[in-house]
Amino acid sequence: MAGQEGGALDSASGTDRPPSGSLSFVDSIKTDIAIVGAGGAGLRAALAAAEARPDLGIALISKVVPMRSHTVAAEGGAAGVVQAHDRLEDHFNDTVSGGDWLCEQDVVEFFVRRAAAELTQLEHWGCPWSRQADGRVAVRAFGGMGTERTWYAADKTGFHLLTTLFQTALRHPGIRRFDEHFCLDLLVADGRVQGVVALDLAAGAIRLIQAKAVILATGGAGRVYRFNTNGGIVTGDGLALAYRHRVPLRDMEFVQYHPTGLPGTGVLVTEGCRGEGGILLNRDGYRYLQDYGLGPETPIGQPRNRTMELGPRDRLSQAFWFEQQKGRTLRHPVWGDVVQLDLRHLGEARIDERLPFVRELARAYANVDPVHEPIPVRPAVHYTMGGIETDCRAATRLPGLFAVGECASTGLHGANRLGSNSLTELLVFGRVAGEEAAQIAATTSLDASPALRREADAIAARARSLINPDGQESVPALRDALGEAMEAGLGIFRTEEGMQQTADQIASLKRRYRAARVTDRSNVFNTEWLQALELGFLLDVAEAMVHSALARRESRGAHHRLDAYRSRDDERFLKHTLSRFRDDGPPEIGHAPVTITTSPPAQRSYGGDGRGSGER
Amino acid sequence: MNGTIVIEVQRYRPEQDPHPWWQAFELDYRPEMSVLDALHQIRDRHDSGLAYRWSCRMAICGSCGLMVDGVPRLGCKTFLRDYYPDRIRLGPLAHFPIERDLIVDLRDFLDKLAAVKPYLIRAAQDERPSEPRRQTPAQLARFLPFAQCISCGLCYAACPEYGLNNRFFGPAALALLHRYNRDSRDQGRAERLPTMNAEDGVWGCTFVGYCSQVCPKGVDPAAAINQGKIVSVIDYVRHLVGLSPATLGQDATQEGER
Amino acid sequence: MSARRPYIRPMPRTWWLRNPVFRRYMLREATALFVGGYGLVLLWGLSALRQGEGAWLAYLAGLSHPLALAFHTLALAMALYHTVTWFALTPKLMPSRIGNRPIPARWVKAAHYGLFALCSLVILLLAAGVH
Amino acid sequence: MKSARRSNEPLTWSLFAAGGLLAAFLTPPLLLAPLGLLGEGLRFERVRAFLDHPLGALILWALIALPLWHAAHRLYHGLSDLKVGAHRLTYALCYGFAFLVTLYSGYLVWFA
Repeated sequence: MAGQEGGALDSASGTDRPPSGSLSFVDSIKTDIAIVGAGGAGLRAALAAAEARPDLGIALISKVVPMRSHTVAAEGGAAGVVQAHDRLEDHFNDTVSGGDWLCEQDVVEFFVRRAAAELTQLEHWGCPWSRQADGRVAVRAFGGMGTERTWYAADKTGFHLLTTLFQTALRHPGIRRFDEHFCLDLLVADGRVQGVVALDLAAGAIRLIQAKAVILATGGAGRVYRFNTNGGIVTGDGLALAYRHRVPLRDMEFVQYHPTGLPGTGVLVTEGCRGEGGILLNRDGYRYLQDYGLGPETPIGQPRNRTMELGPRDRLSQAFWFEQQKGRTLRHPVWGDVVQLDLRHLGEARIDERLPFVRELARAYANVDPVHEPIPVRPAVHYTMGGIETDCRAATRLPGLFAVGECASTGLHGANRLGSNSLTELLVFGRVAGEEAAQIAATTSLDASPALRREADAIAARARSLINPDGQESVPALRDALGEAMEAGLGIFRTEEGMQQTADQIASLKRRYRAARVTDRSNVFNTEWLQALELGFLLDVAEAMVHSALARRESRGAHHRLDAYRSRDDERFLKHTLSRFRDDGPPEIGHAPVTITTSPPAQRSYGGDGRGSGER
Repeated sequence: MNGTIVIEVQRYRPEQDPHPWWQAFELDYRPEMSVLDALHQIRDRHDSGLAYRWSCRMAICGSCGLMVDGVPRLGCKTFLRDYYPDRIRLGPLAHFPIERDLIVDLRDFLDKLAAVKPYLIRAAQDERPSEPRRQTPAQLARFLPFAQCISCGLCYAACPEYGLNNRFFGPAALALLHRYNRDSRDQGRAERLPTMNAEDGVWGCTFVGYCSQVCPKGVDPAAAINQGKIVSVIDYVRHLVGLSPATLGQDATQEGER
Repeated sequence: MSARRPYIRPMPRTWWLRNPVFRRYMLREATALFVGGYGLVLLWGLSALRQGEGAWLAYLAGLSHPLALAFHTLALAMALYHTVTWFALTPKLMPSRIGNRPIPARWVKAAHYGLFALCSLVILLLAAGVH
Repeated sequence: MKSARRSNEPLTWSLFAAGGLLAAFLTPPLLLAPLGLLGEGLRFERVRAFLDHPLGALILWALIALPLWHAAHRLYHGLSDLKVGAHRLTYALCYGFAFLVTLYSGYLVWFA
């Protein structure tokens, strides 16, 4: 590949040496910016940094090949105001009310202003956005949005977005990829982050990657639950990495259930289905959403924004739960309780044009062709609304450390994320993080600190100590028990008692984890060890979630309680939850104020009560 | 209906085994189980050391490619019911070096994807960078099928020409090249021509066509490559008569905007 | 430091025997021997034609020899396989569209077979002596 | 992937493709003709007259030479697939033979 830019983004293979039989060796690399996670957010940050300062060294560290990152599975689209009749303040209001007023309103304002520009940038980089007949970008309706403003690439928006970012990143020689490198820990010294320590999964080598700034972009933690739409890699790594260094996690109690996952597998069926006019039916063929404040019923094939099937995800998932309680869901022998997502009235041509992937998935994983039959669906854990607390510039409280994407809590989503805001989020804040990190890299110098080297050795040894063939506890069993505990106590509806039980179970699982059995001592792709490391991260994140939830004695957005705290309590809880890690015992829970600029808390209303936010 | 099924898995542990070998596992069978589910069951209940890649389990991340009875397939989209009650043999993707068990070294493949300049190349700065460019649905349709590649590597495992000569750029990389050449927004065809024209570019292909059969996303790399041969022939003739290839970039644009 | 020791599988000469797709591919490639072989038969005929009527008649007689007939029968089967595979691949090579809609591959294929029938008819009529 | 040297295959491939196309349409009926259908059409004078017409001559030349290029191409790649012989040698033999047949049949058609 002589003379081609393509060769620049090579994976780190040049340092391979003959086997030494020991993992404690630490290989050291110096760079300007280290980015952990190479999904949409990490890649966007890398691109922004490389464009701002082409001379910078950027280490792009991912535990998988970037194209495997879970951004790839996003289907529906990315929100950004582009239609002439749409307004930024409508997008703002939809987002803030969708988040049940727990959003940082200055952040939302910043976000809606930059959204369309970022999506346009993607267009200029080659993203195959779906188009209108005249060649302009098409937009579709999405839940909780008052107007059609969701840009989409059929129903593979995340895939195309990730592909475009990845391939564009190949142009930049400054971006050096560390594929299949698992980040074990952050290096923190002198009150600031100094780099990361990563395990090269293929070579079995541990590398110290010293950097002036570190950006965490590792995605969410959906895998703390058993039934979820997330890939196996979504294990909350970045959340735990920051958390263990006492960086607070914010609003972790808010976990989004997507109302339409395929039963059995949890495979995602996009909200775009409902945006295109799909309807939800209970066992009687009745559109039950009208019973839950989302009506009046709209005519089939004429979806109305913020009404019925286009309500927000928290409301739709809650409605499913009530239907289930009333015995009005369908009971499937293998899958359990389901409702039906009916697309048949859209017709084959439209389904094939707008929702081809959904058709493929429904056929493969539910044995149903949506052209001829309704798709069985049920809510599945989908998105971690909370995350590493950052400001509007993606910076965390730890100097030099940034967080972006699903692992971050910029404050954009509040208590409930609107579908199609998160793909845009990772572009808007990925860029900000990259630019900010580039700034820092310009004004900071790396010192050769032997202390860092010693710290890296200690990290390697700690990780290595997990390998314990004599352990009594099975890692898969602990993982499954965690998933079940989270579903039991921290599902769509919660009670004090249930949450406390889950908290106790997690504490017990954390104790048992210390005796986890890892028998494989080998170095090359030791996936047994990797799973155990990931489980450690999952347990810490789950603990933050349940204790944050216990502390929120109200119901808001995705956090709904069935005990004495069934309604929103702005007086006591119009504030963020901050969860701080403690070595010995549950996290310390604190609170932080919510930034309100122009939209004071109000009644959240959809359907006939809400109309479109633009009509208010 | 729910019995057991025997799955044979090819194992190779580089620190222990001189060669790959086969190991059989008897698993609980359920008709909805995928090959990936079977691998999970083996790892969780029988042998925690079994190594394989996976993530999305919905046929979009491209991690879990492997050989199922000698055929390249995605583990998450292959179902045991299509084989039951026969035993199934699972091996690592053909033609790639085996790292361990079902994990292969894909670096050569990934390097090739990067080498075809898979990004929009423009002759000049865009006049209106703050506005999306127009592209009609027809223009979109010209390249969209070739933009569906999930880089799973199945087509390389299906391609004997790559197996015989790994300098050949191979199906996915050349399909990706074709995808950008056919994009109405791209003007970089001339820059990609040397890759196509090379001995190991489109001319490394003998149109076996198996790549297109195994592609889980319907990309049809064989069509892409063989359409590329025609482009390369035209460029060859132009080269012989002394025409500059630089003008081809514009041709591509005009063609796209017809 | 690396513990990697990637195992590279050999590609035996018999790789194509393992998969029916590859066996059909090799058969397709082998049709070329007969297509080319028939070219040589024609070359022989051309040379006979140039040598005069006697040589030409000998050539025609040679074609009636059982061995020649056997070759022709086998070659015909192979040539038909060549035709079938060739027509199957051609639509991929030339994706055509009418306006925004691609022409379905089976139309292209059907057109090929139509033309093939026409060619066959013309040749057979010519061979039978029709003007 | 170190060098992107231009391949000369466009030349041989074009001849291969032309031969393949011709063979796909014409070889089966041509093969049928001698199989019991040796009719009036193959009378010496008639065929000779066909050859004497420039167009007929061209057709005959193409019918002989192009399928040989087609065969040479597939044979060369097939031998590579079977890992038989050195590439340069098989290349020279396959395409060299097609070239010689092209020359000889051309001579017979136009100059003999």
